[in-house]
Formats: sequence, structure tokens, C-alpha cells
Amino acid sequence: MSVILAAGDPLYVLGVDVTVVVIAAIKVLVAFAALMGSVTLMIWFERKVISDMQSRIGPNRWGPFGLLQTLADGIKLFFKEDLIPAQADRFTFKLAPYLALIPALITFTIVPVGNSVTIAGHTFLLQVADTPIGILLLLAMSGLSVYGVILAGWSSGSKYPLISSVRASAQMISYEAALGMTVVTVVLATGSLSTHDIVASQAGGFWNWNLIRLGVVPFVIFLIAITAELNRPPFDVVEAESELVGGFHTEYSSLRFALFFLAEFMNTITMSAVMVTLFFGGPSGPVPNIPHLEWLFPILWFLGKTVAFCFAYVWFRAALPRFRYDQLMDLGWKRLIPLSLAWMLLVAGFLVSPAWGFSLAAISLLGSVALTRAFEIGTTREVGPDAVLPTVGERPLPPYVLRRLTDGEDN
Amino acid sequence: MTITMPSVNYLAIAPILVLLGGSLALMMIAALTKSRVSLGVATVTSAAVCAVATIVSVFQWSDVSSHGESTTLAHAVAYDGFGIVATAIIAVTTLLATLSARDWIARARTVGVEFHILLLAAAAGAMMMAQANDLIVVFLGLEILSIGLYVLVAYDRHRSTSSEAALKYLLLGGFASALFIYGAALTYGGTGTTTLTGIAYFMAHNFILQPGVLVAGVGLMLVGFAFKVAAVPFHTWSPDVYEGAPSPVTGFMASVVKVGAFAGVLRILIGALGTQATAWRPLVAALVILSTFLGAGLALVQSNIKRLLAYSSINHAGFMLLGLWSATPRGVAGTLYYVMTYAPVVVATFTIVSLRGGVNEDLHELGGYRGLARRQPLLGAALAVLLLSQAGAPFTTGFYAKFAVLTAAVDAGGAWIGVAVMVAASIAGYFYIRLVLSLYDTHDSAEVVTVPRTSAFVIAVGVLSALVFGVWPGPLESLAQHAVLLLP
Amino acid sequence: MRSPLLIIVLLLLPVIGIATLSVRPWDARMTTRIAASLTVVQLAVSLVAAVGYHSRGGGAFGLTYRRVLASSWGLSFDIGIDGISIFLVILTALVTALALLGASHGERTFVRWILLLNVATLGAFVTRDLLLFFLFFELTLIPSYFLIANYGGPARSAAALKFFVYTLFGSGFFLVGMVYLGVRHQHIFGGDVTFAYDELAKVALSPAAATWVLVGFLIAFGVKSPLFPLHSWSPAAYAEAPTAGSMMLSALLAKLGTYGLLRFGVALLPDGVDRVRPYVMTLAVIGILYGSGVAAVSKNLKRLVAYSSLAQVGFIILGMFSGSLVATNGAVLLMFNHGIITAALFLLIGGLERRRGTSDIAGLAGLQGPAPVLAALFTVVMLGSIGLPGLSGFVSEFLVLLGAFNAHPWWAAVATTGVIFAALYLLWAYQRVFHGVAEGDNATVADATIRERSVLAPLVAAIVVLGLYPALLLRTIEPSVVTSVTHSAVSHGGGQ
Amino acid sequence: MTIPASWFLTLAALLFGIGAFGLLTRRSALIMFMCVELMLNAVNLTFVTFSNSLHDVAGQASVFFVMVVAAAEVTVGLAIVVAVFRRRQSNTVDDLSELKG
Amino acid sequence: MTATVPDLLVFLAAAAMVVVGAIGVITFRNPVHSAISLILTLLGVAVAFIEQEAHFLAAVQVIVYAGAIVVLFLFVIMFLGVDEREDVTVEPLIGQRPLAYASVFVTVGGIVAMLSRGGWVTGASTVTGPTAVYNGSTVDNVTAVGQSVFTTYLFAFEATAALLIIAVVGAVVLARRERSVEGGESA
Repeated sequence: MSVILAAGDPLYVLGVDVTVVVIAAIKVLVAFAALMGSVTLMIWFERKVISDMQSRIGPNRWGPFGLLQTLADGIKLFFKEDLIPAQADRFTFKLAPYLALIPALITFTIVPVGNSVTIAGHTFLLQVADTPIGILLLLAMSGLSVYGVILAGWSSGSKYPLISSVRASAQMISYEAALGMTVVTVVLATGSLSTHDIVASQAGGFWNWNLIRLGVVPFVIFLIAITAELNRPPFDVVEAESELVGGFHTEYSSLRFALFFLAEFMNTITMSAVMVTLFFGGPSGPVPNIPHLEWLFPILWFLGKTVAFCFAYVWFRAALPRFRYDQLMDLGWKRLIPLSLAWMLLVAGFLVSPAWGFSLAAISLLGSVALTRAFEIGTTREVGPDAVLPTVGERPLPPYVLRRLTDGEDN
Repeated sequence: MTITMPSVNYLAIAPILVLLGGSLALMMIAALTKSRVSLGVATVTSAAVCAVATIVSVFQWSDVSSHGESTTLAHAVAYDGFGIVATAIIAVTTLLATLSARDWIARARTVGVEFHILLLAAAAGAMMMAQANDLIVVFLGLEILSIGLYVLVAYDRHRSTSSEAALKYLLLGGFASALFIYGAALTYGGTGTTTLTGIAYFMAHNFILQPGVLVAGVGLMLVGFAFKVAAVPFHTWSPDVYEGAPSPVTGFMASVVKVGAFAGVLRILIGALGTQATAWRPLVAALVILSTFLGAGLALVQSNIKRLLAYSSINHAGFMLLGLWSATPRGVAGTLYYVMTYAPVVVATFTIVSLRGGVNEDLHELGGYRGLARRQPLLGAALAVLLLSQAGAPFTTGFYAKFAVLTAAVDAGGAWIGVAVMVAASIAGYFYIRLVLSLYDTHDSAEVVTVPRTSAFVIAVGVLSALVFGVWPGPLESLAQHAVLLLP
Repeated sequence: MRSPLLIIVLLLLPVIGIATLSVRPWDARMTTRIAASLTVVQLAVSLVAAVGYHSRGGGAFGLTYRRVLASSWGLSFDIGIDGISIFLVILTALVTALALLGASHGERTFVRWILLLNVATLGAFVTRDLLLFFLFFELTLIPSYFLIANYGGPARSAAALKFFVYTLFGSGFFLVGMVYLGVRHQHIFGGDVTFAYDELAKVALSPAAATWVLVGFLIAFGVKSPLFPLHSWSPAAYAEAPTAGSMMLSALLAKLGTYGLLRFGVALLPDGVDRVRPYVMTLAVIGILYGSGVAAVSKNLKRLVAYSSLAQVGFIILGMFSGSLVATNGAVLLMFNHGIITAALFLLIGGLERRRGTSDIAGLAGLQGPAPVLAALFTVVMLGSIGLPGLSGFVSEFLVLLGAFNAHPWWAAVATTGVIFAALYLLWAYQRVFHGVAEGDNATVADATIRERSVLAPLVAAIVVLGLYPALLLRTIEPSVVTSVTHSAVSHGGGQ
Repeated sequence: MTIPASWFLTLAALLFGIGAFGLLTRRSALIMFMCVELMLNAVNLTFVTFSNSLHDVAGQASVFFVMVVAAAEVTVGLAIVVAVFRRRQSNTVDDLSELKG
Repeated sequence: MTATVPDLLVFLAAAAMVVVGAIGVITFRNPVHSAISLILTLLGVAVAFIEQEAHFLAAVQVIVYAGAIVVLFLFVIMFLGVDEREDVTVEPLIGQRPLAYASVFVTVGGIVAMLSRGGWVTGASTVTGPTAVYNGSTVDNVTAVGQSVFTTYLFAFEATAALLIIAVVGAVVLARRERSVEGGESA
């Protein structure tokens, strides 16, 4: 049992005693608190950045620069009336927000925030848990996180939320595959599933980052796929205000609504952190030689990179128009999945030998040509005129009968 | 860290590769050509693929004859006469089913090259079962076969019974798969390996004082198989599914599933767990008795020919199980011979049923067959021969099939079970002969059935196989006899 | 001529007939002509074969030929004739020919079924391989089923069904018993499994096993013969079948049962015979009495003959199971005689039925007046059946009773009453049908046609000749019976 | 391992039984599918338990294949449900009135 | 290895999740509730996997089952709108339920009895390859499973490709929307 938490963490090597348990508990608490705190900051950050981009002032009443605005909003939501629609499935309706929140919290456990530190004779990683299945936990949790949305939409007993649910489930399944395959490319390069190992393998300068090592393509795919998984703009068809009036959370109010909100922003932060871990070397970066403070710089590097991604998400939201639902599906199935598959083959091939790499590249190229043609044909067939045949009962008439009917003569 | 990849004997898995390759090729053609793939192209391609697989199995046979049996791919695939013969049967039967389906597809206007893709892949699954030397491979083969069939059963989208039958089949098939794999898991726990030869080796070198785990595992696997081959009391799905599925698919189901499933079960129970025969034989005996009697008895009261043939197929499953019951090489040969001769006959029978049943599969009442032979002597005679062969009439292969499994059972000390199944056979003989008689009824109600050339070919093959090898049984007999099961 | 080719020709002739008739639809006359001429040739060939066999002497099989068809199943094309089977072969050819000549309406399929039945019966009589025998034995079922079901009287379906189910049910037991024998042979002697008669004769089963196998054989052959409790299909089938079918059924198929019982039961399983003897003999005697009794009260001539056949078969089985050589000889002779007599009877009744549209005794009276020749023919045949000294029936029944009496006097004594019964019911029936005053349609009944006379002539001749000179057959039959009985005695002794 | 294998095996048997029971008694096709999934999960648990107590990785590899099969079965199964449902607005097996079995 | 108590607690938690979830699946009237219940069971099984050192499978279990299969279920339920309640009080067939009770009870009881009589596990250890040792060197669970899949089960692995293809083709065939004309070249 312990192995799942302890694979790479030197904390557990010497056995478990009270101190170890205390340290582990403190790690969990610190991570939780930091995450919660950063969510409030993130919300403020998003509103502020968007207002800046739109030449507005944004929140500015509460606290310096409006920093406490989020807190105020939270208090407001807390005291609002808790409505449950009459048509709702009460149990599921109440359950859904928690299902949304929990995966977001758990995912963060695998993110290495900094290097190892030593306190009270115990060396440990600045990471809640370094599990041997590390990155698989990310996939698992991103798989689970969709339940919040699906069940919330369904249980509301209302049309728009239901459509949102259907969209969410389809979207999740569509992008999960591409996401998984890019993660596999990272794992191939590292040879380990552990996020600690992934970060360690990228140490020693930005040219070692997976971003560079694997070519930029996996990162781009990952970014797109994760954005879709997060239902962030421009892939927010699930909660599109203009189409679905907010989608799955239309019927939610009060604290439950706040939980969804919390989950979404927490996910944004976590995924930014995961992206940093997978492609940008995590906490790695130049460390100035300042005694007793070596541990601090990796954390700062990590935070810096993460904030950059958070900013990117906000920027997307401000700058990009929303995808149409069918475009979203097309992008997922027809572009990202084939591309990520081809890239995965390529990476695997070059890891074995250049010969393999080039031959797999050639195969991928051929495959992409074939795929393009198949899509083309599929499209032309789709739009082809639907000739209406006369039917007998439910079954169309056989063509030879038809020919006789239309030719008007029997040869 | 080095990984030693297992060596691959490509000839050993060539038929499987050929079928899957053909399936894939059809898929590619469908995806990459502008016009839709015509039925002709699809039929010719898949028929050619099956023919190639059959020819390949001839080469395999001579290879195994000269070099002996072996396993390949890390003991996952057995390369032995038994597997080759079963594979060849599957290839030939699939060829016939393809041709039989051609006319149905043309008439029913459910165009789509997917039919052939699925048919070939399902047949490849059956071949995997036939050649498997690992419980997991058996399971995967079973699933490939079953999943292909679920879709094929639902293929007629103009008829709601088709998809309903598929749903029923799928639910019970899933249940059966779960039972089987649970049994496989317990067997794994009991022996520490999933390889069949490994299990046999383990059994040979260990004396198991408490075989509880194994007994439970074997029992569950057997029940799973009983579901798949529709042995009583696990047969309840089969009449409905036989009725609902498109007739050529029913023919394929009645033949290839039996070949694959019996090949798999013989490998597992006799090849690997033959030493535990005392544990599983009572269960098989119960299945044999129940299947033969209830299959024959319930067939008597059917008024729909597809349901009747479903019960008849249950009855035949009972006979095939008799070879398993005997748990001897002779039993293996007997069951192999049984499926070998039953397969073409049943495909041909369902071809006629398909022609007679009409596009909407709504003309399956037995009354509709009255006087068929009067109006269309050749077609009627063909159906009569096919039915008589299934009844086990002398000088048809059906008789030797029953004889072969009966001999095996008596040889294994089962004269009592032999007597029992022969009584059941006489009940079965009655409903067959009654149907045959109604074909020759002077009461002329049968409409004229047009027989397209491909269907005629399939029917002719079925009839000739029953008659020619009925008079001259030597070749098939020695084939079955020499198809030795791989033993460690 | 001692070549096995003769037998193969025998088997091929009807096959050629079927093939020829399938080529194109000949008219009824031509169809009958083709088929009948082939069977007449067959009869001639069988006579040649008989002469060839007899000239060789001894009781063993002659004209043998063996070719393995499927070694692992022990299936071989193994043919030959001996003193027991040769006369049944002749009988088969003769009855088929007469059935085609005297009782066929020339319908193509009908004739083909008759020919198929002929080849199946013939095949069963000439094979020495039990499996092949079984194949032919079973094959007879299909044509006879169709003959009854498609061409029979008003209740034909039920009759055909009963016939089919009984026989099929019975034959399963034979198959299992036979397979058991073959497998035992393999267990003892090794090698491939075999069903060759000579080989199986070497197998010494334990008495219990032998009894079980014999019981299986008794069920199968008892149904076909028919033996008393298994007979209930036969009156209906005989009565409903068309005349030709009745002839074939009673004259040939019933012999198939008794022949099988003698050859494969009595000869192969002496230990079993010892155990079941009292029961089987009792059943046979019951059959004789029951058959005679029911025949006496039958209201229909065909049923009457059917029940009388039951009684006759009772005699045959009594003879075979009495354990006496004399009685066994008598039984074999009776097989032949009964075949001829019963065929003649059915032919005559068929003629009456054709004329009057019924075979109910109540509807017939005083036919002697308008049809004297018919009556005369009937008289001779009937007397033969009764067992009048000087006619064939007498000799065989006498031998059976004599042999049986020496061995088991009580059974024989009771069985003898059957002879008296036979005289009673046949004479009574004759009286009702032919004596008295002919009224209505009965008064205008046509006498025997030339064709009928010529068809019946050989049968009547045979009845008379064999009555006067039974040694013609007996001297061929006896050595073979001795061989098979000693043969079994040897194996019996050898097995201990 | 501190938890005996027998506990897990019993748990798996129980799960299998519950799944089988559901499959036999429920009529909704979707729930019947879910019951098949329960049964397959019981199988997985059994495989893993044996794998663990035999110190043999084959059992875990087998689970991998069972999962693939489960996924494939569900794909096709749900497609059939959709096909059936498109024709008739119900998903209970008893309502499949055209086939009486 | 760690102390017994946490292991026990984890086992109890897993067992509770599994059993409660499974019972939920078969008793809830609403398919969506059953699906939620199913997730609980699946997670319970995943926990049991972790407890037995099968980390990789635990993750895959969550990803494949919870992440994909149940989502698919929910998708279909919502897509078709079949979330109405099924009346579970009506017996499907007379006597089917008692029969199901009996047969399942007998089967499960039989299996457990068999297992206990058979000493639970009787197989030989490490026939195929140990869980954590491969080619003499200690590797982690993921590696061991991966190596097993690509060596011992290579053929099975390739067969899954066929399986998935056939499933995809089948699903497409079945779910494809009927159009009034489907190619006319068949004649």
C-alpha cells in the first residue's frame, strides 16, 4: 500500500515513524491551503487580466487592487439561497459538485513543486506523492473529473444542462485519446511514469526540456487537449453562455455553484502545473548559490512557469472565439488523434534507432496521406445528394425494379 | 534492460494473418476509393482470402507432417494438425458463408463492405481459438468471433428483430464470456500459468491433493462454452437469435462458432486438463444428455424452420460434446470430424432457408416448405439430403459423424450415454424426416424459389460434401484421425 | 462363377436403374419395364451366384471381397455370401421383380424408392462388415418410409411415422452394441477398431456384457422382424403400405431383422443367447399365439396377413433361439418360405384391393364364382402358409418345431398350437371371402389377368417345389448354419 | 502481504455473484451491461489476487486483456442498444416483443 | 511492508465500496444511479488492486473503466433519454427471480467452497515471470506488466488490435444513421 505513495520519495526510505507521518500530513495541508489560496488569486488574476485586455478596470473595490473581490464573491455565494430545481435528481444534484472538485485536488499531488528539502533530519520531496504510476494518475483524474459536469447537467432535470452533459461526455472521450498519446511520448522519452523522474530527466538547461526534446508538437497537442478537457475557452462548448446559458451549472446556485467554480479554476492551475512538469522541466532552472536558500529557487521557477501558463489560459479566453461543436469534434478525431499517434510512433522509432525513426516517419506520412483522402471521400459522400428511392414497406426497392419503373420498359 | 521478443513462425499463424489482412484490405479499399465498394468486389475479395487461407493450411499440414508439432509466439499459438484442420474448416466454411451471403445482401439491399470485413475478422477469431495455446488467446479469439457476430446478427437494419436478436445475443454472450474468463482466472490460480501446455505440464508434474480451484475454474469455463455452443440448459438465447439474425449469418453462426468453440474447449479440457477428466466429465455428460434430448424434443414442436434448425443445432452440439466427454484422442477426432462435416451442411441448409425466407425473413413457417420438392425437384432434393445428413442418415457424412463420436464414447466406457444419445437421435430423426416428407407432399403451396448461381454453388457444395464423403468417407476420416492435438 | 464381381453387379443393377430413371421422365410403362428388367437380370445373376457358391460347398463365406474404407472406424466394404444369405439374396431379387411387375403403377419416384429399397436390403444381406450392414440396414428405412408415407392408404402418415420411429429407436441399440463389440475387439487384439464379422467372432465378452449387447440387438432386430412386444408398428404399416411396399416390408425387411438376429446375435453372442434364451423363446411363443389370435379376429385381409407374419416370425425366432441345429435350419428355411408366401399373399390381396377398392373381409364375398383362377392361386398360397404337408411351409415349420421340441419341449408344444390357429383363421378368412354368394360388385370381379398369373406362377411353383424337395435349399443352408454355430461354439470355448 | 488472498477471492466471488444476479433479474439492457462489467471486474480482481499470491505477473497481464475486451464489448453493445432504441423507444429486454423466447 | 491495520482498513474500505456499489448497480431503478454506483465499485476494485501491488492496473482500471466505459454508458443513457425508472418490483418471468437467487447462491457458494477446499491458490509460483523481477533484475510493476504483455502475451496483444478494429467497425455499422439510399451497385 505504501508503495503507491512512496516510490521515489526518500521520506519513506528509512521506515515510517511519527515524524514522517507528520511531515506527510503537513505536505498535504500545505498543498491544500496553497491551492485554495491560489484559486482565489487566479480568479482575481483572470478578471483583472481580461479587464486590462478589454481596457476596463475590473475588480478594484475590495482590498488592494481588488484582491479580496473573490473572497467577497465567495461569501456572497455562501449566503445565497440554496435552490434545487423540482425536476432535479436530488442525490446526484448534490453529489456532482464534489465529484468535480475532488479530482482537481488529487491531480495536484503528483506535481513536483520544487526539489527535495531536508527538515529535522528527514529529506523529502516537495511533492505530495511521488507514485510509481505518477502520470497515469493525471489521466485517471482527468477521466473522473468529467463526471461532475455530466452528472450535474443530467441531474438538473433541464434541457440545456442535459445537452451540456452530452457534449461534455463526448468531448472528454474525444480528447482523452490524444491526451493519453502525448503523455506516452513523454513517458517514452523518460522511461518512467513518475513525475519526479520526468522532471529529473529534464534537468540541465532548457534544451533538455521535453518541449524541445520531443519537438514542439506533443506540447501543442497536449495544450489543446488539456484545454478541451478543462472546458476552457475556446473549447468551452459545454458551458457556452450564449448557447446553453451556462450549460451544466445553469441550475446551480449558492455554495454548490461556488464549488464548480472552484474546481474549474483549480483545474486550470493544476493543469498549468502539469504542463510545466511534463514539458518545461518543472522546477528546474538556474539556481544562484545563496546559502540556505537553494531550495527556494526551484519553487520560484516552478511558480513563474505556472503563472505564465495561467496567463496563457486567460489570454486564450480573451482572444479566441469559441469553437463550434462539430469543429471541436473534427479537430479532436481527425487532426489531434492521428497527429499524436504519428508523433508517438516517430518518437518511439527514433528512440530505437534512426532507421526505425525514418521508416516510421515514412509510414506516418503515408498514413496521413491515406487518411486525408479517406476524410475527403467521406466528406464528399456525406454531402452527396440523398436520392429518395421508393420503398416497399420499410425497405427501398431493389434497383433493378426501380430501373424498370423509371425506364418504363421491360427488356 | 533487454527484452527478448518471442520468435514468430509466420507460417503457423498465416491463415489468421491472411484473413485479418483481407479484412483490413477491404477496409482500406472502402476508405480510399471514391465509389462505394461493389458487392461483387467485396465477395470476390473475401472469397479469395478464404481460399488462400485454405491453401495455406495445406502447406501448414505438410510442414507439420514433416517437422512435427510446435508452439510459436511464446507458446501462445499451437501449431499442430488439430489446429490446422480446424482452421481449414473455418476457412472453407467462411468461404461458403460469404457466397451464401452474397445473394442475401443483394436482395436485402443492406449494402456495405463492412459485412465482409466483419465476417473475415470473426472467422479469424475462430481460427485463433482453434490454434490457441493460451487461455487468454482463447478468450480473445472467442471475443473477436462473438463481437463480430453480434454486429452481423444486427446487420439487417431494415428489420427490428435483427437488432433485437443481437441485443439478446450480446447480453447472454457477455455473460458467457464473463463465466469463461472467470473460469480461466481460477484455472490460472490453480496452475500458475495461462498457457495450455504449461497447464498440462503442471498437471503432469504435480499431484494436486485439493483440486478445488481447478474444478471450479474448469466448471465455469465449461459453462461459458456451453453458452457459446448453446448446450442445454444454456441454450435459451439460441432460437431467438437464430430466428432474428439474417439467415446466412445464422448459417455462419451455427457452423463457425461451433468449430471455433469446440476446438477451444477440446484444447483446454482435453489438451490441458485431460488429467482432470473425472472432475469435468459428469458436467459434460449432463450437457450431452440434456442437449440431445431437449434439442430434439423441442424441435418437434417448432413451426418456424429457423427455430427448428436452432434446436437441431442444440441437438448437434450435444453430439459434439459427446466426443469431448470421451476425453480420448478418438473423441477429439470424432468431434473434429463432426464439426467438419456439419459445417458445410448447415451453411447450405441456411442458404436454402435464406432463399425461401424472402427478403424480410418472414417466410420461415414450416408450412411454406410443403411440396417444395414437387415444384422444384432439385432444390427439394438438395434440402432433403441436407436434412437427412443432419438426421444421420446412412451414406451421408452425418451418419459417420454420429458414429465417430459414439465410438469414442463407447470406447471411453460410455455405452450407457451412447444408448441415451441414440434414443435422442431417433427423436431428432423423426422431425427431420417429417420435414423431408412435407417437402414431397403433393399439397402444393410452395412458391417458386429463385436460386441464384452463387447460392446454388453453396448448396451444391453442401449436398455433395454430404453425399460424396458419405459414400467415400476415407479422406475426411483420415484427416480427422491424423489431426493430432498438441500435447506437451 | 465364383467371382465377387457377381455381388457387385447385383448391387450395381438397381443403382443403374435409379440413375437411368433419373435421366429423364420416362412414361409409366417404360419406367416399369426398365426397372423390372433390371431386377429380373438381378434375379438371374443371384441364381448364378447361388450355383457358384453351392458348387464350392462348405459352410464358409464365398465370393468374398474386402476393401477398407475408413480404417480408424473399422469401416470396410466387405462382402460375401454363405448358405444363409444367398437365399435371402435370391428372395430379394425375386420379390422386387414381382413387386415391380405385379404391383407397380410405374410412377417414377415410386419405382426409384423400390429400387433403393432393393439395393439397401441386398447390401445388408451380402455384407460381412457390421458397420456396413448397419448402414444398409438403416438405409432401408428411408425408402420404406417414403413408400408408406407417400403412396399408402388413408392412415399412411401415422403408420409411416410409427414404423419410422420404432425402427430408428431400435437401431440405435444395435449401433451401440455393435460399437461396443468393435471396441472390445480393439481392446483385446489392438490395432484399428474393426467390425468385420470374422474378427468380431473372436471376441469373448463377459456373459453380462454379452447379454446387454444381445438385448440391444434384440431390440433393433426385434422391431424390424417384428418380435412380440415390439411389433405394434407392423400391422398398421403393412396394412397402409401400397402392395409393393407391403411385399417388400413383410417379405424382405422382416427377414433383415431375423437375419441380423441370427448372424450377429445368435452367432456372435452365444453367452448372451444362453442367458436370454427362455425369455426370447417365451416372447416368440407369445408372438405366435398373439399373432394367430389377432389374425383370427382381423376384419381386414392385409392386417390378417400382417398378424400371421408376426406368428411366422415367432416361429423363426423360436427356431433360432432354441439352440438346436435342426430348428435353426428350419428357421432359415422358413425365412425364405415365409418371404415367398407372404409376398404372394400381399400380391393377391393387392389384386383384390385393386378390383374392389377394399381389403376389408366384410366387403368381400363369394369371389370364387366370378374369379376361379384367383381363388385357386389363393388356395395354394394359403395352404402353403398354413403348413400343409407337401407345400413349403410345412417343412420349415416342422423342422423348427422338431428341433425346438427336442431341446425345449414346453415351448414347442405351446407353439404347435399356433399351427392349428393358422389353419383356422386362414381357412375362415378364405371361406368368408371366396365362398358364399357374390353380390353387387363382388359378382363382377374380374379373374386373374395373364400378368397376375405369370407373376404368381413362379411363387406358386416355388411353394410346391420346396415343399416337395426342401433339400434343394437345406443342403446349402445346413453347412453354413453348422459353421456359424460351431464357429460361435469355438469362440465360446476359446473365450473361457 | 498482510491481507490473505482468500479475502480478496471471496470478495471477487461475491462481486461476480452480484453481477450475475443482476444480469439474470434486471430487464434494462443498459443495467444488464453494467452487470457484465461487474462480473468482468470480479474476474480482474481474481486475476490480480492470484498474480499477487503466485508472484507471477501473467495474471496482471491477463487483466489488461480483459479490460480491452470489456471496452470492445461495451462499444458494440451500446451501439446495438442505440440501434434497437432508434427503432423502438424502450430499452428493456422484455419489450422486445417480436422475438418470443 | 507496512503495518497490518492500515492494510486492513484499506481492504475494508475497498470491500465496502465494491459490495455497496455492486448492490447499488443491481437495485437502483434509474440507470444513471446504477452507473454512479458502478463507478464506486470500479474505484473499489482499483483500491483493491493497489492493495495488491498492481499499481499499473489500478490506474488503467480507473482510466479505462471509470474514465471511458462508464462515461460511454452515461452518454448513451443521456443520448437516448432512457433514464426513466424501471419497475423492479415486477418479476420479469414467473419464478425467474427465485431461480436467479438460487443459481447465483449455489454458484458463488460453490466457488468459494471450492476455493477454500482447494487451499485457495494451488498453482506453481513464477511459471511465467515474477511480478517484480524480470531477467534477474528488479523492476517495478509497470515494467514487469509491460514486458509480460510484449513478450509472453505478444500474440494476445496483437489480437486485441483485431478485437478493437472489429469493435469500432461494428459500432460504426450499427450506429450509422440510416440514409434512404445506400449505394445502388449491388444489383
